[in-house]
Amino acid sequence: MPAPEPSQNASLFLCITFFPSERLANAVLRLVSSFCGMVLDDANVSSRFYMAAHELAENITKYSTGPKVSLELAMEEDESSYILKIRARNEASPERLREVERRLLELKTASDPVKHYDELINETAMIEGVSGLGLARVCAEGGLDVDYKIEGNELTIIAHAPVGRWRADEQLKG
Amino acid sequence: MPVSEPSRSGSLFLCITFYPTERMANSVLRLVSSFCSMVLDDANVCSRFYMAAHELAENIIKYSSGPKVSLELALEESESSCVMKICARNEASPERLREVERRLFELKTAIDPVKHYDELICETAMIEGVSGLGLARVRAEGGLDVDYKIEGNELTIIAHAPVGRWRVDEHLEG
Amino acid sequence: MSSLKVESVVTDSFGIEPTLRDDTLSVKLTGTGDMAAAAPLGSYFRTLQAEVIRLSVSAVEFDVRALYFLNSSCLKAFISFICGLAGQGLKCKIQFLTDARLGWQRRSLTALERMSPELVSIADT
Amino acid sequence: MSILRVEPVVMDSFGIEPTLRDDTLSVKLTGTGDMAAVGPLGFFLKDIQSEALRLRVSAVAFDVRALYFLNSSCLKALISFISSVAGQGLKCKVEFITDARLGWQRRSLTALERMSPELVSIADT
Repeated sequence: MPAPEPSQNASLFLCITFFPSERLANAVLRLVSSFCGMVLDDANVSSRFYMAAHELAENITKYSTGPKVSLELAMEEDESSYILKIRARNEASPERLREVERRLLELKTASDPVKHYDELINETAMIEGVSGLGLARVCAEGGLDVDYKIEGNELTIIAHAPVGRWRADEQLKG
Repeated sequence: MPVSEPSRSGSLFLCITFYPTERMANSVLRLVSSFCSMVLDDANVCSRFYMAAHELAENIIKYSSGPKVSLELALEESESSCVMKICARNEASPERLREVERRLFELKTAIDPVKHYDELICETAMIEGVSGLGLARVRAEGGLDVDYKIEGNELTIIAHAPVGRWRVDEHLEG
Repeated sequence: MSSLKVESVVTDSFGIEPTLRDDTLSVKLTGTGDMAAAAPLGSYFRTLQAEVIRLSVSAVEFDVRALYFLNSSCLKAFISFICGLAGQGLKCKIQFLTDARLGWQRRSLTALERMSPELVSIADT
Repeated sequence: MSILRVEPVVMDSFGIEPTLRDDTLSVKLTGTGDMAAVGPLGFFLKDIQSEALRLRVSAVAFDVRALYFLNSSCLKALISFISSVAGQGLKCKVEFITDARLGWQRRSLTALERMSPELVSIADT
């Protein structure tokens, strides 16, 4: 898996490529938690991004077929705002790629992410095993936009949002 | 800075590319510490590699002239042994590159790394400011072999050793 | 009312501590609800469901104030537990006690409240 | 003997606690001696050097048993301290008290003992 080259305007950047083991993922997530707390001074914004990074890291670790996975967090400045972007990358089996592409396409095109999440919750409530909720949660609960790319057997999931998105309305929405 | 592609034999692997700040370094080093204790079951071996990674991480942060630095740890298994490798990479100024190349060349070619370290200690004892001891320490105290590569303005320092090196003689050498 | 037949769970990074008070079963969750916690939590809920039936409790109260994170697999375990109770026709309320300073707790659990508004409630403290 | 005129250092991840016992100045170092610790340690050692002179102590004992790591810049600060003590012609011994279970402590400090064997000693406990 080629390591990603972050865009040149990334002012704060962290990329962790690691062997997909659960123990290592937990240690990686502690670093991600520090990063979020460090980069984002607002606990509410920070916890949204941490949740998203956590879900994505677990996702790529669980479904990896390759020897390494990568998680990348970057704060990018565009003209008017700061955007935090999380990129999660792994190699997965063709079945998994088909399945995740279906989910991601549904998610990306859902007009109401919260409704989509709630529907998934109801659909999967009595199904044992995998939760299948992680990605929808990133959108609905985290409020991040989700995108993805599949190249060969490599999947990249991108979650992003301007960090200012919730500052103003947090008091109203809780 | 292109992130390197680890060798195919890398069985356990962690690469952290990050924006070089001191606060970030602390979180990165906590992850490195977790990785070492996860991968290396011997506390003595673990502490040697942790020390080396710590010195290299601080080194690349202090002397970085670019927006990111990277620290890579890999446990590579071959038929007869397991080698732990730490690669630290940054972009540095031409002056710094000349200076560090001189030091690294001296260090790499020193026949007795402990004597070399002790000499550096005596030479720099009364000099205020930078310690200048970190790299020599990695080889003398850590017992790791040190190598380096300079390409353009990019410096890579590599410290490596078979993890079995100290298991047997630790009791003799202390 | 007989005593509880469900054990506490203690792992490195996650804990579950049940207590019975009158007809309320209180369950205190602590630590990080991540990949490692999902399986213990899932099997815990199966035992807990049997206890809810055996003791005919009227409410299960989850105290998550000392919980640092809940991943979607753990959320899913909650969902299955709540649906399982509802499926058995039990009139048992589910209450979550959250720390109001930790905004993520309410944000995460709101989905459960939306799923079963008649059973689930969230109380910030 | 007068009291110490040097303050303890308390940081998030590093601490220095000086005490005077008879004619020994004891300095307990705790936490992680990393980049953040270098500055405070350097200042502290300069202060303690004048205190050693003023109080004519016969030994400075560094208790590093609760220290998790020492980077080379912190080691360098200790080296400068020992060199200065020797340079001022003080007959003041420098002792390091280490935890024998933490092999790195002796390994790191041995270089200081080799530099000034007549002044520096390491005691495993």
